[in-house]
Amino acid sequence: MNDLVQLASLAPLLALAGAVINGLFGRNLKGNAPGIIASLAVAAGFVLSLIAFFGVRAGGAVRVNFGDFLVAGDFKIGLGFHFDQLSVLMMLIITGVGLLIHIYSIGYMHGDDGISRYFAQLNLFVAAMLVLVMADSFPLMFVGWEGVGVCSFLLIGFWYRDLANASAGRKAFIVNRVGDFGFLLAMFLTYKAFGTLDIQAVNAAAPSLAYGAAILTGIGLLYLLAAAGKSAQLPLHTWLPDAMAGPTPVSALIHAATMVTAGVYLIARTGGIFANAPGAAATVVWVAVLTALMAAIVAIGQTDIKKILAWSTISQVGFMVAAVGAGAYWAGIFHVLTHAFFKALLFLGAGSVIHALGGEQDVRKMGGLGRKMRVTGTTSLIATLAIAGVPFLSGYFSKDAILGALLTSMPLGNYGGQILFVLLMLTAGITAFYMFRWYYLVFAGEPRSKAEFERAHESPAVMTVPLSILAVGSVVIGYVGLPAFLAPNAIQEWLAPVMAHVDFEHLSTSAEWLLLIGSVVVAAAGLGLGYWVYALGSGALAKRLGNTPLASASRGAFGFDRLYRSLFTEPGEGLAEGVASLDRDVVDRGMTGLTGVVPLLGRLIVLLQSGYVRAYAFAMVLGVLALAVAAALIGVFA
Amino acid sequence: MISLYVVLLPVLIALLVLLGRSSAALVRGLAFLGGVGTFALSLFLAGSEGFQGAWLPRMGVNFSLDATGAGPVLVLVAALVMIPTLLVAATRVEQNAAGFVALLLLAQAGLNGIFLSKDLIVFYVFWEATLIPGLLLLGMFGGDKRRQAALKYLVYAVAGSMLMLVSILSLKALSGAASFHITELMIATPSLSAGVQTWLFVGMAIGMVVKLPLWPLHSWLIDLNEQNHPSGAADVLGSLYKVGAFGFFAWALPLLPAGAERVAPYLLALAAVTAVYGALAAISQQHLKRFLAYGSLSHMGIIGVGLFGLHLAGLSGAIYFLAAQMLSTGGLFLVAGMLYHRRRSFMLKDYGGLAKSAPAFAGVSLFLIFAYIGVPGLSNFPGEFMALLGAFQTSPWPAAFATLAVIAAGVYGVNLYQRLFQGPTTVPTSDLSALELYVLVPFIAGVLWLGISPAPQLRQIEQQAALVTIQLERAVDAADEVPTVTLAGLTGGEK
Amino acid sequence: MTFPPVLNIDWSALAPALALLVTAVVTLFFGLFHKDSRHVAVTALLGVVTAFFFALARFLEPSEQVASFGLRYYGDNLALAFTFVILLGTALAILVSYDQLKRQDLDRPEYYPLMLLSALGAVVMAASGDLVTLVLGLEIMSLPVYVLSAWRTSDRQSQEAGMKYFLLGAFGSAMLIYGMALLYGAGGTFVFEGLAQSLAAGEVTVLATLGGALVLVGLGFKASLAPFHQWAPDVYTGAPTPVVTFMSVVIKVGAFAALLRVVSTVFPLLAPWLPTALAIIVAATLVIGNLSALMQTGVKRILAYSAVAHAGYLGLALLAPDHGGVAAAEFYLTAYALMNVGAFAVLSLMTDANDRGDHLDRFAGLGRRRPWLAATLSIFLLSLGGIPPLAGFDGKILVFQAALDAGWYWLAVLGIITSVVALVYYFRIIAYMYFRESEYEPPAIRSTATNVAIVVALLGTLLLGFFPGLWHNLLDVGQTLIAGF
Amino acid sequence: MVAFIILAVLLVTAGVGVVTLRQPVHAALSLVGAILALAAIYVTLEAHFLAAIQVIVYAGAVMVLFLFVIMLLNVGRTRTASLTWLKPAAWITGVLSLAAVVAVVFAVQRPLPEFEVINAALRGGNADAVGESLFTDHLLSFHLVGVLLLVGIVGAVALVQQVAPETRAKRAVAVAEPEDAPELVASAGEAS
Amino acid sequence: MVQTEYYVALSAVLFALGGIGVLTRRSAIMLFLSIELMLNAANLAIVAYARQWSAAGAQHALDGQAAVFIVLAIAAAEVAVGLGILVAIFRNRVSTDVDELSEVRA
Repeated sequence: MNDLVQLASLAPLLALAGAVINGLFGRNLKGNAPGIIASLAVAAGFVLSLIAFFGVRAGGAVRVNFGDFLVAGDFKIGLGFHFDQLSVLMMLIITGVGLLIHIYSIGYMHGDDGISRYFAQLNLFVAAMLVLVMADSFPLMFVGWEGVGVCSFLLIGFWYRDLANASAGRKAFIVNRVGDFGFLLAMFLTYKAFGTLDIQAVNAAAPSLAYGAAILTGIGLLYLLAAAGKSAQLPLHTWLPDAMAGPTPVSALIHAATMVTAGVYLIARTGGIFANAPGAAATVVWVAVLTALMAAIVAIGQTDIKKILAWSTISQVGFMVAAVGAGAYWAGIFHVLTHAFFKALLFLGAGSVIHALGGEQDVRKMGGLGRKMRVTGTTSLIATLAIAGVPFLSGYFSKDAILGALLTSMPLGNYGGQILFVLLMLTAGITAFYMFRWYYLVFAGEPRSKAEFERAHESPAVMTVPLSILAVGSVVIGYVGLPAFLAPNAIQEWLAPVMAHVDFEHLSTSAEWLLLIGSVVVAAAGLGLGYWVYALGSGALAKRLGNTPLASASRGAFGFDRLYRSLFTEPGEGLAEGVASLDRDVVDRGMTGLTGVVPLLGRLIVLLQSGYVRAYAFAMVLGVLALAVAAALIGVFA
Repeated sequence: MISLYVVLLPVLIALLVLLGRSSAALVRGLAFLGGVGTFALSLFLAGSEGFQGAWLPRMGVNFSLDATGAGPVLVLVAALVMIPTLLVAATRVEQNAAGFVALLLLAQAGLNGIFLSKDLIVFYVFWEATLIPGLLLLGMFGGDKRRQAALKYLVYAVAGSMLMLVSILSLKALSGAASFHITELMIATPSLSAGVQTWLFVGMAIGMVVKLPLWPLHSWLIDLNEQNHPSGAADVLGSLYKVGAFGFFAWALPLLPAGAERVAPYLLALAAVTAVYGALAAISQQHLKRFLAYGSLSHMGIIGVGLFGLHLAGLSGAIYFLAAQMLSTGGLFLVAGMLYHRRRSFMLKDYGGLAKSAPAFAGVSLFLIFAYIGVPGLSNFPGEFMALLGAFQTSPWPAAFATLAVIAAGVYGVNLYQRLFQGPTTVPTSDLSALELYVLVPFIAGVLWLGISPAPQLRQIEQQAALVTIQLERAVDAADEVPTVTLAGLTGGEK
Repeated sequence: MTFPPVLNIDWSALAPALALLVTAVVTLFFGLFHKDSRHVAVTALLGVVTAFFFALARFLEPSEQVASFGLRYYGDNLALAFTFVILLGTALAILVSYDQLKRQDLDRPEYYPLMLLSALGAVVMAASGDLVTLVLGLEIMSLPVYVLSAWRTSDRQSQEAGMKYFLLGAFGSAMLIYGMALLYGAGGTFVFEGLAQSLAAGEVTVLATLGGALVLVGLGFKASLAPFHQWAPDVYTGAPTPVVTFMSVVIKVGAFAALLRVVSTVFPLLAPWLPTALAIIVAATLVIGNLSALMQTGVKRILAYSAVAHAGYLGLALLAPDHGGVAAAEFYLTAYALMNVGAFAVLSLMTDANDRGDHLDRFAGLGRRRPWLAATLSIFLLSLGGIPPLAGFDGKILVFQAALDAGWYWLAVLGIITSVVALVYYFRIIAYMYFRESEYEPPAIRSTATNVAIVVALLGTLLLGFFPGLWHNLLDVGQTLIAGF
Repeated sequence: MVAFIILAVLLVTAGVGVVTLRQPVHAALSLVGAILALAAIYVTLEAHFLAAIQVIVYAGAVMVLFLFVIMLLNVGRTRTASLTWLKPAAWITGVLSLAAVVAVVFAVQRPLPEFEVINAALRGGNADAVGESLFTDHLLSFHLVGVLLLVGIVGAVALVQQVAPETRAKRAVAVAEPEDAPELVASAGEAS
Repeated sequence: MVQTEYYVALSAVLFALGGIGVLTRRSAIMLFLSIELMLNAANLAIVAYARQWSAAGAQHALDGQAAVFIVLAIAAAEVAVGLGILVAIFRNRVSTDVDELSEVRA
């Protein structure tokens, strides 16, 4: 079994192979060939992941080492993969959801002249993402970490001829680089603290340091910075809405299902550190909860079908990060899993709509599309309900687990756990509200734009089949993590061996029930409010609400972009300009000026060469005088 | 003996090229032969037997080359880079291509000598001699302001290296070493007092900092790159000839450990400043080559950070980065040359949207840009990572500051790509020609090779890096002993 | 104090000088009957070669007897090494003159005899073991050069050169002779070894020091050390190029040979401040020579100032005669002779019939118009600038190493800093040749003899550069001058 | 002592005359005076042969040569002022140097040997004694003096003689010899 | 007998006068004369010291006197060459003013 698990090491290579084939020979491939090749590569990866999954289930974690990556004396970084419960689960999500999205893309991208480039980049992404989760050391993880960032950059700017798209990609890349900066520093500090960068070794060694040691907190905060960059958490969240410039399947895969959850994965992976650094962990939760709340509010005010989902993603990832920050690693990963399904589904649904409308993305021009697009409409409804936290759908369980964790996490108790719980609960309600708005404006009600409505048609099967599969998943996947007091919590048990231990208060069964019901109430309230505002109020109320300051803040996404522009971008550009002109006008000129002294001196010296014999003789006499005086003074009088 | 041949072969080919200057085909053939031949020799370099010959025996100078440590790695990478560079020179230089090729080959010989010499004077000989081909390339084939740029280059380089020469000569005079061979010197120099070592180190450092280069002694580099021949081939040489870091690594640090320990913190600060400064300056450049020059300056800052952290991993990483940047920076300079070949301009504003009509070109360029900004999995990352990590272990704050350059690198990297290849298509451009593809393939191969499989090279580099750390430890041990030579010895003549 | 008998003469050591003398006389008479100066040149060359072989024979088989005439005429390693350099410089200068005299209308019969006599003087200086012989050698060396400097009598600059050189030279000689008088007063003899023994008692150090200082001034004048150097740029500029080729080497070798002899025998017994004074002189020479050269626009004048600067670098060796400085100076002068003659030889192919046309502008674009000429000149210039692996570099590290071994750190640093300036002005010439274009077509002068001189100089520069050990190993390192007595 | 003082005063006066007298002829004659005074001093220093040589060679030959040239060249006074600062500067430095040298000279005061010792060693400095030294210790120098004089002769002749062609050229222009004229005119033109 | 030092001091005066002459006179002839004065000063010093060195024996003493003879010859040779140059120049310039010989400078 061990050997079979090792076989899964091929998964990223296969994806890479797909990328290389598409990248180098894509121009010679006709029709759907690129998509099929890419999908096959990912499908193979999925199969391998399954093998690994069962292998790990049977025999526990497996490590593979292919030799050294970086060496210098004691500093040794291996080139190896670590298959354990967490990583194989992530691999399954990546390859599974990835496969569906690949297949969907065949339809979605049909006819685009960059299709081979698209699939090459998508495959490359899968490869990088797999490396990220499989890596057994931080540097190798960083390889995948940056790799996915690069692919994200490429795919966001896929339609690069529009400079706005390209700039969105650029922004994503740069903001992610800030996170990478944190990741690098975190690694440096980790090495300083532990003398190794092997993830397992670090996790094992972390408890040996004092609980809450400053260096652990420091490492934790730096990893938080890294996670915030990749997972679009405050304050590095601004790139994700812009990232919607990319093709929708990309948004589904990278910016919903997989890449943005890398931060969650990172924190879960380094649980050993966070479990021993309560301050850092609490910071994580605070950041995450505030992100979730902020993003949920912003999502209300958006009009772009994808941007609403993007903000929703930020908000939902906030849930996950909050969970792992609180020490409920399984809950975070659980939400990653469920979110992968319903958010991918939402995006693909949105993609289907956009595809049907020929590129229209403004929800104000939609409405009633559910009637013309049955599958899309239905599946989107399921996803909407799932994310809103309607009972018995996947989102309900995972969200509930997170809320419970926030309430009961012992370390968090000292850092305002209750407040966080309330805030996140509120966020859950808002989620239901804005998701209802999203669904209603797109699929229900009356069509607001006749022309668009006329154009709409259901997408081809290659797109709707993945939608359906995902819809099924969105319904059923939640049952792997039923609350422990109801049934065996499969995912919690699955992950338990590899997760760091954090103490939780034990809630009584009644409290558990109360919590379950509470979240139902909140979800219902959100949905009901949505129904009241959008379905019944027929716009008037929405308009009135739209005039409140909160609403304009929501529309403006709390002005982060503007703030960053005036706080970082413009001063940064100014700084760059300043340095450039400093270099040109001060350093360069200064150095030249310094050397300019030499010719000046030369000019003076040349003046002495007057051409007069007698002056030359005088110079000689002066020399003699000096020598004679020296002889007299030193030899006679001294 | 291979270490001697890798120095002699390029010289020989250079002379043949000059003799066969009248036939363009012959020049091209010889250029290719020279590039490939040297590369082939370099493949067998590591671990081969060294060469020893008397040179100025009574001054303690022996012509001693040896293929151990980091040298063979650098020679090999440089040889790989030189193949396409020579091809570009032989085909893209309109006037006097033979001269261009010959100068490149001579410079390559000098570089190989720098990397392989084990005698300090021989090292200096190569160090200084290699300056001349670079200067001539700039002056003979450069742009409108080439003369000013050449003068600047000359003054900076020579002023630095001459001071270095004084230190080199004093090193033996003061320590009483039997010869200038590295082993003899390493045995003898720790007996020098820390004060003396500091002065000697400062002397050597000035020469090496100029060629590293670090802020504020870098201006020559910018002008050099801007004014060099538009094919970019000479700029590739420029990126190979940043040998200051190697000088520190192979000579200054192991020979003067006590001095290094005193001076390194200041140099580390300078290096960290350089890393961020270069990256920031790169962001707002409008001229492609100046852009690359500043970016490269930033890399050199990171290399400096790795060196002056005086940590084994940092030292190894810095040298690895030095090798890697030859590929990424060199490749991008050739890309710049190819762009110029199409549009006759280096100004970024004249470009945009090229990816549409030249997808392969865009792809390769993006690949090299990613390598350039240190994306993991590509050549620059291992070195950059280890350099910063190593320095962080000993001096966290400067290293952390230098790491900021990573963010700035992201900014200038994607900015560059966007301004060249993305956006609306202006004028359609031809995609890579077959020749251009052949030129870029070695770079791609090299970038992947160094990015994915750094361990073998790192092990070779480590052998030599260990010398530095051993000497540093010896210096700490020697600190308690009574110094045999004091600073007073430096102030007066023989009485 | 037991000196060897005065009349115990080692003829093998004297042979090179005698050969030169005989050749000078022969050419003098030969010149009367041959209109074509080239035949005379061949004779002169033969004489020089003969002298060279005499010296070589003695060099390879050193005799027991170090000196003749009671330590007044040495046949030791130092004397012979410098004799080689003098003969080399003379031979090359003859080759450069071979065609140029005719072209520039300078071929009068006394030219070669004067040159040979001057070389003879330099040889005597290099071999001299006492002050009187030294002064005589100096005069024999100098007087012909005064005359040769004014050789182009119709040219105002040449006239000016001759007269300036003569006046200042005579002035300098007077200083030297007065210094000699004082040294005699202090030591009771003119023989260096005698002086050294006599001064060892240390009673008359003050007087001897002043005498030594004045000798230093006199010799420093010939060696063009600042502030006694000012004749050099003007004379080099005004004198005919073939003459400059000759004197830039021979005068310098003679002067430094004598200086080394004095510095290594008598100076150690003088007041300790004298080396410091010499160091200051050397420093001034380095700064003035190099900075002034930087300001020039004529190649000949650049080379003139560079000659001054090189005196400064040689001065470093003077300060360290016991630390390999002697061998360093010998090596440096050999290298200097080759590269400097080479540079002047190329220059002589660039000037017109009136010896004009050395302005930098005339060199613009030479790299394209005369690739080989430009390339060789570049090599000579780079060697002069001390770029490895050329002879000049090896010379430079040898003198710097000697100075550092002797503890002259500040001076070495100063020397190095000024070397940077030196490279700038040397490279400026190269930059003109290669980095500029020009409409000017340089004169098409075909001279096989000059070409031979250039090639010999080039090969020497390269050979000495690549294999410095070949020559350096043959030179005595350190103080071997008192050996045996 | 008295003789010394008288001669010293004479010598210095003559020396000052050489340096200050306006007319070259006067200055030259002043130098002759100085040389004669020196010769007399040589006598007081037991150097009789040298005194004789001094008078014969210097005052006789060299100074006559000088006077010839002065007459020949008809050296007059110069007109334009240049380097006016040099005169005071020269005197100051001269006097300072002199002071330094004298201080050094007097720093080493040695007792004069007895007259008998001097006489025994110098033998009155007669030709016999000086000749003995010249032909033993100074044998090489003596021969080199011969070479030096050869150099002087050849050099002087070479320079003075070579002017002749140009003088001829001028004459040639005057009588307009057709075949040589153009070339010679050219060189004459350069000369002027 | 007068002490040697007085003779040497006298020679120094003569030497200084010669030097001053070189610096202050403008005619080349006068410079020649001044230089002759300097050489004679040197001779005077040698002769004075020769007498002083009688103490060390005839060889040492006569060494000096012989040297004076040689210096005389040197002076003569210098004068010959110097006057030769002067005459040659005078043919072209009709002036012996050395300050006019200042075209080559800087």
